[in-house]
Amino acid sequence: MMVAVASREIRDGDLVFVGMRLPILAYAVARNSHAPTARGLFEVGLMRDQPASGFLGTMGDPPNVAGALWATRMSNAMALMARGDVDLGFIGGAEVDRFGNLNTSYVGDPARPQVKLPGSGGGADIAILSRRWVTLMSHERRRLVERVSYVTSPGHGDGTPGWRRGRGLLGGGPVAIITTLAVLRFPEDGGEAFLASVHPGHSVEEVREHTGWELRVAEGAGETPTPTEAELAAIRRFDPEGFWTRGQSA
Amino acid sequence: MMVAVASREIRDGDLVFVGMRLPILAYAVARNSHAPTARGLFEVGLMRDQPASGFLGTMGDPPNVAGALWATRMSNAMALMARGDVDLGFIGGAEVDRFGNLNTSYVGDPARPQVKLPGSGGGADIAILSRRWVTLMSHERRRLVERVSYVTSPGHGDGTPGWRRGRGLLGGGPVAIITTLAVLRFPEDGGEAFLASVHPGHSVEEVREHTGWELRVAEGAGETPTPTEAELAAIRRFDPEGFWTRGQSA
Amino acid sequence: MTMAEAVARFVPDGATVAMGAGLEALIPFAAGHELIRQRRRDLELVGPISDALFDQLIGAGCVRRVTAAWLGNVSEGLGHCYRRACEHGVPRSLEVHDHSNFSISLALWAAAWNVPSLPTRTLLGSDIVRTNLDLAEADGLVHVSAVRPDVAIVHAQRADEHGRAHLWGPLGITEEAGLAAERVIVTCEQLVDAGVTLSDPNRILFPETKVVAVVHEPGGAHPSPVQGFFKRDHAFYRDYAQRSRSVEGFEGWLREWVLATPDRTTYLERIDADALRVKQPRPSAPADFGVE
Amino acid sequence: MTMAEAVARFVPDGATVAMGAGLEALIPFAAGHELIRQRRRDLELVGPISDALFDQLIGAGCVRRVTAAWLGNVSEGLGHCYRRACEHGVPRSLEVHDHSNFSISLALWAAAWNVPSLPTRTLLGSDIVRTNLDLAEADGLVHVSAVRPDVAIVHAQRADEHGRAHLWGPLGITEEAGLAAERVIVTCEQLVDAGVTLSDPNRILFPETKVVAVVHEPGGAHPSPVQGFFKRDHAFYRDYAQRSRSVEGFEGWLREWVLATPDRTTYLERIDADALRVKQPRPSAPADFGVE
Repeated sequence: MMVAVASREIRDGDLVFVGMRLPILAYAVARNSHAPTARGLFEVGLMRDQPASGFLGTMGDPPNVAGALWATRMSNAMALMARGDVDLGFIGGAEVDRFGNLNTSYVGDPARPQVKLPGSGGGADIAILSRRWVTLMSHERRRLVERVSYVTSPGHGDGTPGWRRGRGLLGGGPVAIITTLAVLRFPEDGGEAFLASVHPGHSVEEVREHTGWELRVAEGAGETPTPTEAELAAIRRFDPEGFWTRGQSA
Repeated sequence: MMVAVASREIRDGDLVFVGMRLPILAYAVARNSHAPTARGLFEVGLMRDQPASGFLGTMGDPPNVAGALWATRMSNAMALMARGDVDLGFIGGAEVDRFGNLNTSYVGDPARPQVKLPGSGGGADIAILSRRWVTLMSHERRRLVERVSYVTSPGHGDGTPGWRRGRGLLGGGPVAIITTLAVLRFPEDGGEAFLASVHPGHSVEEVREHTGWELRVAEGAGETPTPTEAELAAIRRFDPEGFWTRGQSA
Repeated sequence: MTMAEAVARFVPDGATVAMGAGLEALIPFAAGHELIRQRRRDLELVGPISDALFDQLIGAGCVRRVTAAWLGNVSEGLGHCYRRACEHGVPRSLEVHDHSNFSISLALWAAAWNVPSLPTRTLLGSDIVRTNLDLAEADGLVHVSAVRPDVAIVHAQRADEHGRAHLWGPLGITEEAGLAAERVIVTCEQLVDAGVTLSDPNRILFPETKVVAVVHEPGGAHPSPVQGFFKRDHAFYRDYAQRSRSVEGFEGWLREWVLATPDRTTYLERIDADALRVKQPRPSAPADFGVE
Repeated sequence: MTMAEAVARFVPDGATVAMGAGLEALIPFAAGHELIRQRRRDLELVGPISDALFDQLIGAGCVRRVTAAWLGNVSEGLGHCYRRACEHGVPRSLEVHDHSNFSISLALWAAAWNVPSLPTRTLLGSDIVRTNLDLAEADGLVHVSAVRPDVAIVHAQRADEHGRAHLWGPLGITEEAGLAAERVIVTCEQLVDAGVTLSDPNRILFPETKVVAVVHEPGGAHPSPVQGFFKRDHAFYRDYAQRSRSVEGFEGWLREWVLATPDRTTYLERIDADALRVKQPRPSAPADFGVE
């Protein structure tokens, strides 16, 4: 479900900064359905049009290199993003707050953390430099929190309109949080996430219960469209053994 | 003569930032005589051990690329020099002054120049960043001047000891001016050029007459050793038609 | 796309154009000559050194400003049109933004990374910092302002129609020029299938998203050398140096080789291209991009 | 040179070591395991992300500080040894200098170009700037201090005995890591004649003047992938992730795969290397470096 929904964020012609895990699948799905001229950029230093034909455990796996449009340094991929050439980025996160800020670094005091998370990777770069971005997250109260204690990848900051422009952040920030239960979206000029649609089989109440803040619901929030047959077929093709979609409904 | 003398500035094992024209020959001579493990670095983005086997009109000519140890970006060659990895550089110049400053930019007011010279190229970079450098020059009063009006490539600045360190220049600056008549050298810690040796067939008086300042003569300044047979043979091998040494005695 | 069309569509009057970023090799002379034929005006030229091409564009009156480290004729010396423009405003006056080779590279990296400037230790103590206002000394470093070309014109050994170009040999500042520019025009010796370019994605120098035109123009770099294809035509540079000493001589040269030469095909018929062509192949060892 | 000798001679206790600069591919696991066997201490590890290797070195007690953008197990998630070190000081406490992928690249370019720092627009608004004192915000930019490795360890597809290494596939921050480092150790799948490497000088990633040791170590990047040679061993990463959840599990893993495994040859006998080996060649089209 998350993969299919994420793939719909990709517009045809987009240059997409593809992260690891589900976004790789989302890119593959989009490229094989509604976005046949999108291109994917990988921070390891690759650009592709067609998704890799073999399974990828990481973006650096050989199938992702064969047939690539460009194999280069990471700083060159970042250079494109720093100039505003990347239309959409995907970022995974451990915690996200109501303003779309992500924490993938520390739970608790950074000097003496309760939990040390892996860190930014390219997350902060995507969050700051891509034109718009989306995060994918398991919908749990401990993950969707009122305020993150550490901002690894800034979203809309303190939620005041224009916060990103004021701080000099190049890109427009997060447009959606796609979770295992729902799709949350942000107002055009930043601010607080609101519930845009609920995945089939789940309810608004269930979503609010698993969200760590008083979640606003958009007028007209309905059900997230189910994955189409084409989307499901693409998911099965690029993740035949369910390595990435294991334990999740597509 | 200039080529042979210049080649002697290259020590075995040196990484030499080779300019165009005579220095390419000097490098070839040194590599084939007393400096068999020297390496040459070319700002176009090349490193070599053996000199190119064919004639070079420029450092970017195909024979300089074939067999190169590294073909890369200019900024990478400059990076080595910026870290102090380049032992010796060669710079050509239109004008040099008593403190070794070079002008290859403007004669007269830069806003309304009497003569517009080609510019720095990599000259300023070599002058500032290489550990030591040498310039080659036709010995004329209008070229060896009291003070250059425009410092393209800084030597020892205003001649006060430690001028380069004080201004933050990384490398040690010019060690010699090799001319068509003589070899001028500089004191260890900078300052003013002095006459170190006069080429065979020329006199101290002749040299002083063609120098634009009151040239000091080192105690024990004698005759520059004539090119050896090996040096001459190497020059003939790498410049068979006298393209670079035309009108000069070797 | 033809050269005429690429230049007409993507290089307007007043554009900032990076050319000759590979220093002495792979200079896009054919593209430069088309700029002259189309009477492009008020260009800003950006490059490290320029071996005669910038001199020709200046002499033809196409140029308002030069941002470069060196401008002349590498094997012959001075650039006579450049001198006349700077010293006498002939055919028009010229603004010069002097750089060193390292600093012009950094100016392009600054643009590629979208920062206002990059710091460096080079140019400390040089008057270039004093006369080029794009350079500033502070905190013991020189800060090099970004230079953002509207277009980079690059001659490549081969490219496919989608804009994936393979270049080899020394690269000079070609990569940063392409990444810094808004768009890239590729001219090439060989137009090849995508199977050739994609067989070696490491040799693709910039992303196809930058490339707006691919022009198949064999010999388009003459008289500059192209590794594996053409030797440098030293005599041609010498002839240009001699004839361009006077305005009249330059104009005669320009008429002969540019204005009265409609395209590169005609041009190549007038030189002894065969004598310059590289005939003995020296292929690189393949890299294996195997997966399974 | 053998791996044991290269590590003994060129990676002293307390050294700052760049490894895994290619991100998920070409990770020099064999070199890392030799560091553990030689009980190297107080290392500072530098890299973009590290797919399990840094976690292993931390668990083995070799590491004082990590300067990186991400540390874990790319296909499996968290790095358990990293967590234990940061959260409980087990086996020892760890200093962490957090970066993003872009900023660690810039930190190495700053060192390569020998400037104190480079500016960037990334990390604005991120708490990483607040907690890593190597980063500072000023004038609307983040200034990334230079990171200067004492040694970079790089696994290459092939190299010659003079230190000329050919790498292909995505390069991550390998080039800047090599140029920023005082010295480079190359480990490689194939030791080839100079004729192979010099046939393609564009594919030589850093100058031989930087390279102090070349170690012929086939399979030296397992379980990470090597384009043209080895697929990624996903199951091996999964097994490591599961066993390293507890200190005891990690120590058992370490004993089995590192401490009781004297060298890479023995190690390779214990895995099904043949199943991982790439068998279908996919050679790049040659580039012609011809001259005449």
